[in-house]
Amino acid sequence: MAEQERIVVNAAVPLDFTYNYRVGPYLETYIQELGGNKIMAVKCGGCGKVVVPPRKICGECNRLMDEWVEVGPEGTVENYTVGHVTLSKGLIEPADPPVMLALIKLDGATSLLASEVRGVEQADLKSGLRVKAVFADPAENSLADLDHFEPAG
Amino acid sequence: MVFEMGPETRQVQGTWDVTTYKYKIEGRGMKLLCDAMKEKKIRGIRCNECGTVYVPGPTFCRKCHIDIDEVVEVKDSGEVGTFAVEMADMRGNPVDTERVSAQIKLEGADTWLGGTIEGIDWHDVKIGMKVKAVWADNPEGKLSDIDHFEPI
Amino acid sequence: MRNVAIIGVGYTPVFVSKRKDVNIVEMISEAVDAAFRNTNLTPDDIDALTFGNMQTFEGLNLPHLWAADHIGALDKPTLRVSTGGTTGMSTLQAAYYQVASGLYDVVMAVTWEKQSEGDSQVGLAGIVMPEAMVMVQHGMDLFGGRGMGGMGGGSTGAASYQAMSYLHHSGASPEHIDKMAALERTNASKNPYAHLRKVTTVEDIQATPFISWPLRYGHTCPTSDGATVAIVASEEKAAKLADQVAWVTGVASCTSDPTTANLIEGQITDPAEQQPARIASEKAFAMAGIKNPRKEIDMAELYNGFAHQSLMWLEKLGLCKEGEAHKMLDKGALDIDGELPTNASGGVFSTNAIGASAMNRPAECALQIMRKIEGGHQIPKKVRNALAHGWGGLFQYVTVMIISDEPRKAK
Amino acid sequence: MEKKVAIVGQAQTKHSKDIGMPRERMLFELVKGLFGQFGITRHDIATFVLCSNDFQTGRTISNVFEDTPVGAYMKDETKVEADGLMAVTYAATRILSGIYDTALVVSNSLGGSEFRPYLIMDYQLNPTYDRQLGLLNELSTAAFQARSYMDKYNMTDHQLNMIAARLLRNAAKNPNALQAKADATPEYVAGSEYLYEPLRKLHCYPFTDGACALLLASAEKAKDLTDNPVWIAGMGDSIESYYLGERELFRSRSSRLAAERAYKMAGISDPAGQIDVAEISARFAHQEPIICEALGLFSEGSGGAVAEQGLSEIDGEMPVSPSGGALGAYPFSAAGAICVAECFRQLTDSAGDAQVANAGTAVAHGQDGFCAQHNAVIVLSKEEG
Repeated sequence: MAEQERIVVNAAVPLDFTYNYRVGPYLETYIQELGGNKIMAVKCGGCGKVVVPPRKICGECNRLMDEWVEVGPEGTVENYTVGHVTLSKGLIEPADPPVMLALIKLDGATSLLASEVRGVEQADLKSGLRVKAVFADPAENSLADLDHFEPAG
Repeated sequence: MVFEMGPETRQVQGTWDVTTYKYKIEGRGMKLLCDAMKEKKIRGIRCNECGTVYVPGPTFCRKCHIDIDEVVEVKDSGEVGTFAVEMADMRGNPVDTERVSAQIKLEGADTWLGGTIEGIDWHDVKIGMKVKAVWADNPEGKLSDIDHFEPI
Repeated sequence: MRNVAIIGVGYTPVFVSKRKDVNIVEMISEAVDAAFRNTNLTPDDIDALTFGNMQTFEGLNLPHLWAADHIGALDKPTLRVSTGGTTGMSTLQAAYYQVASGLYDVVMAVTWEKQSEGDSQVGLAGIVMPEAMVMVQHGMDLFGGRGMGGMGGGSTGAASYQAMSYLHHSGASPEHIDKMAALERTNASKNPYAHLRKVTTVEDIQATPFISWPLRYGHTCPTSDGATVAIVASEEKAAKLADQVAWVTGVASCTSDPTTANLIEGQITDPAEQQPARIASEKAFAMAGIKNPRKEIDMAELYNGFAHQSLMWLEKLGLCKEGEAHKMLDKGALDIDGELPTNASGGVFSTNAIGASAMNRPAECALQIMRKIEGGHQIPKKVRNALAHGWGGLFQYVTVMIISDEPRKAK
Repeated sequence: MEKKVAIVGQAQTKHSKDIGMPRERMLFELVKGLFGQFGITRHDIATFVLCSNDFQTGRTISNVFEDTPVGAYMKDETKVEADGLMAVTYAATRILSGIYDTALVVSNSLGGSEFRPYLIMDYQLNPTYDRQLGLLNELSTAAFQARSYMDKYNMTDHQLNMIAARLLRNAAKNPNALQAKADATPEYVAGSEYLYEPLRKLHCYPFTDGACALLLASAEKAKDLTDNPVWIAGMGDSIESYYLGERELFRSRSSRLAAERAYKMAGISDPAGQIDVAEISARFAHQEPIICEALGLFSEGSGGAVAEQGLSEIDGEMPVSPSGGALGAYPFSAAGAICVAECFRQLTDSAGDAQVANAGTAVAHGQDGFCAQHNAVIVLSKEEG
């Protein structure tokens, strides 16, 4: 058979779909408490883990997490990265200045919280660094109320 | 025991950025058809194994799973395969005039082609009824060159 | 092959249009929890999971990953299946094959949709968006119906084409669609897990406006938030874990070509022809050892996004002769206490959390056989064999399961 | 397992940035090519298991238009929406159930030209929290994972570059690979730009268009179709927590559990000794040691030493990803299936320049999620066992 004539039409669809997600009672409480500069976590009655942000179920114990515990506002950097790029709708764009991200173990929590760290030299961003939460002022009643972390003390 | 839903919680937004996709769509059948429509003709592709005639024509036969490329012309008339009468718009509001949308099985084709049927009260439209294409005066090689179908 | 039983089912406490109180994974966990409660099992009893929904309805890619902690999936094998409207049953069938193969003994199938978080109309349009755009480039009038039709069937889409073709070929009248709709809505009023639960008369249905003749607003399904979980087990495990079970005796699926009003490439098949239903049901009957389905099938749970479809499926699935379904409806044979109770649950037509919709069909069959139906829609007669059906893709895809009171007899 | 399943044949596209044709046409040609190897038609296939993804295809119900190109018209068909290796596993269970004697697995993804891989990864984030904050993404999470392993086990940047360089050299021997360099050195890798430290561009998978088809058969049927079947000896997968802040990122718990399941089934007690070659879906260079260690191919924390000593080279003690693995090409939904296909090529002595000598047992790996949250493993063998 002869080679098929190949016609490829490039198509684009001119609209994006939007979704509205209910955050559920755990995150709702978390966000409300952030407004009062409090970081609330939940504790598992089985294994005793304390996780932030809070959620309904401990997957290891398969049980409801229903004990609320305040954690932070200070904590320790356990893992970090310097982002020389950011992703915008999936495309790589240069980040200037670079963005410093860390996984932080808040005092009283067992899980690590991802956040941005500011006010520190890149070379000083290391595991073990003590940091404290900086809250938005005034509070916006959103997740962004926990704005970033900076070196403690 | 009656279940009661808890208090309402807030909403946050997300998107599916459909505009970021670069789709590649097969274009051979559509080009063949539109080129023909410029001459007020309808062409598709025939599978020379099973004889199925597809309009618009794909590059392979669904039944036989082989490449196909035999161009055939089909008639611009045929019978109503099925139809529907649109009475409300996408949001459920009643339309001013009922429109008959139909799937037409053109003579010589094994597939159905969509279009509207005009020139007949919608109550009288029947499956199996013979209809023919009414062409635009100056066809431009577009699907809209068939303005509508009307009963024969 | 090994015999496989459905040993339990869990629904979210309600199926409603909007669960404003919980997020997605919290909602799914309610059904998982219910399945464990209903079976007295714990996550430790589960060897593996299957998981299904339609991603674009919530805008979530591979949502089993986010859900893992909330559904008891940690440290377990988890298989994600998605086939459109049939997703729920495809997910249960995946669980079935995992047990039948001997790979696992107890598998939990998790299916759900939280349609209030997205726009279902847009989600469905998402099936053919690029093709539609190409058609528009070539001169199609998307909403005006000219230039090859566009959204020719109106907002009920090709369903109206299908209904019209079905009516023509079966000899049923539009009033039969109204009657079937009223029957199923009234059935749903007895089902605590149904979404639209209102005793409904033919007159109530007929008072609703036409969207696209022959379909009225009252012939269309709702969009729901909800989740359904079923647990399947090998024969040996089932005997240990449950006192009442229902057996999966037939499993099949079949696809054809997408029915899209000739977008890009012409479709061969009439949307009311539904040859895959015949192929899949014949295969499932053979597997279940059912020689005369019209006699041996005691009830049916059919996937009916639109009210005409229950009648159509009864014929296409071989549960009655072509053109007979509306006569059975007139005789009362399809009532809950009739000869062939059809959608005693109220069907997809009354409850449609899409990813779970095709799961609710076999789940309802199993509960009927186990006589564990909550609410008032328990079928009075003994159910020996039930047919569960799913429908999806772009009008092209059918799944069938036969659920029985006894395991499949070895050949 | 009482019954056995064989992989009878495989076909792959030449993976590329832009396959240059519609998905349907690509699948048709791929499957026709595979059928051609055996002189069979679509009617010889008992069940079709497709593997694609709605966000990768940019449409609801991605398999709607894939059914007919693969030959499934009026046939039994289903779709796995996960890594392609999971589709192989599912197809194998369908055959093991005794209901089908042949299965065609067809997986595809056009991440090179049609969709944005990092964007669809964003759609995997918890939309109520992580997606709102925009901190976690495919690259930043991978960077945390790399940092976790490198800090824990003192692996140097140079050693990480050695892993990437080896994979790029291997890829140059794979005619289907997209990202390849025959003379790649650690310095060459170090010359690529930083994304999120410690990850550089050349530590990452390339955006790839590609597809893979695999023909599976029961033992009886396999012998009709080929003299060289490759047997599925074991299968397993496992999922771990979504929450990165609660996982030990320097090891892969779910890979370990997946492998334990597969090895138990395959009767493998000493993976490093019994397995001759591995094809690993490591989306980033640092994931290779993490996954290999979880699979018991190397001791925990040995990633740096393995790289220095060249143990994972094609002619090394434990060859890993002779195809170049995910660094050579990574068409998402097809990736794990390609690992199976590459193992098939090794075990049928058809891997060309990348052939590992005397390969009798192989392990293929696939993954999904951030920092490989879900891992799946298949053990393949030349021997029916």
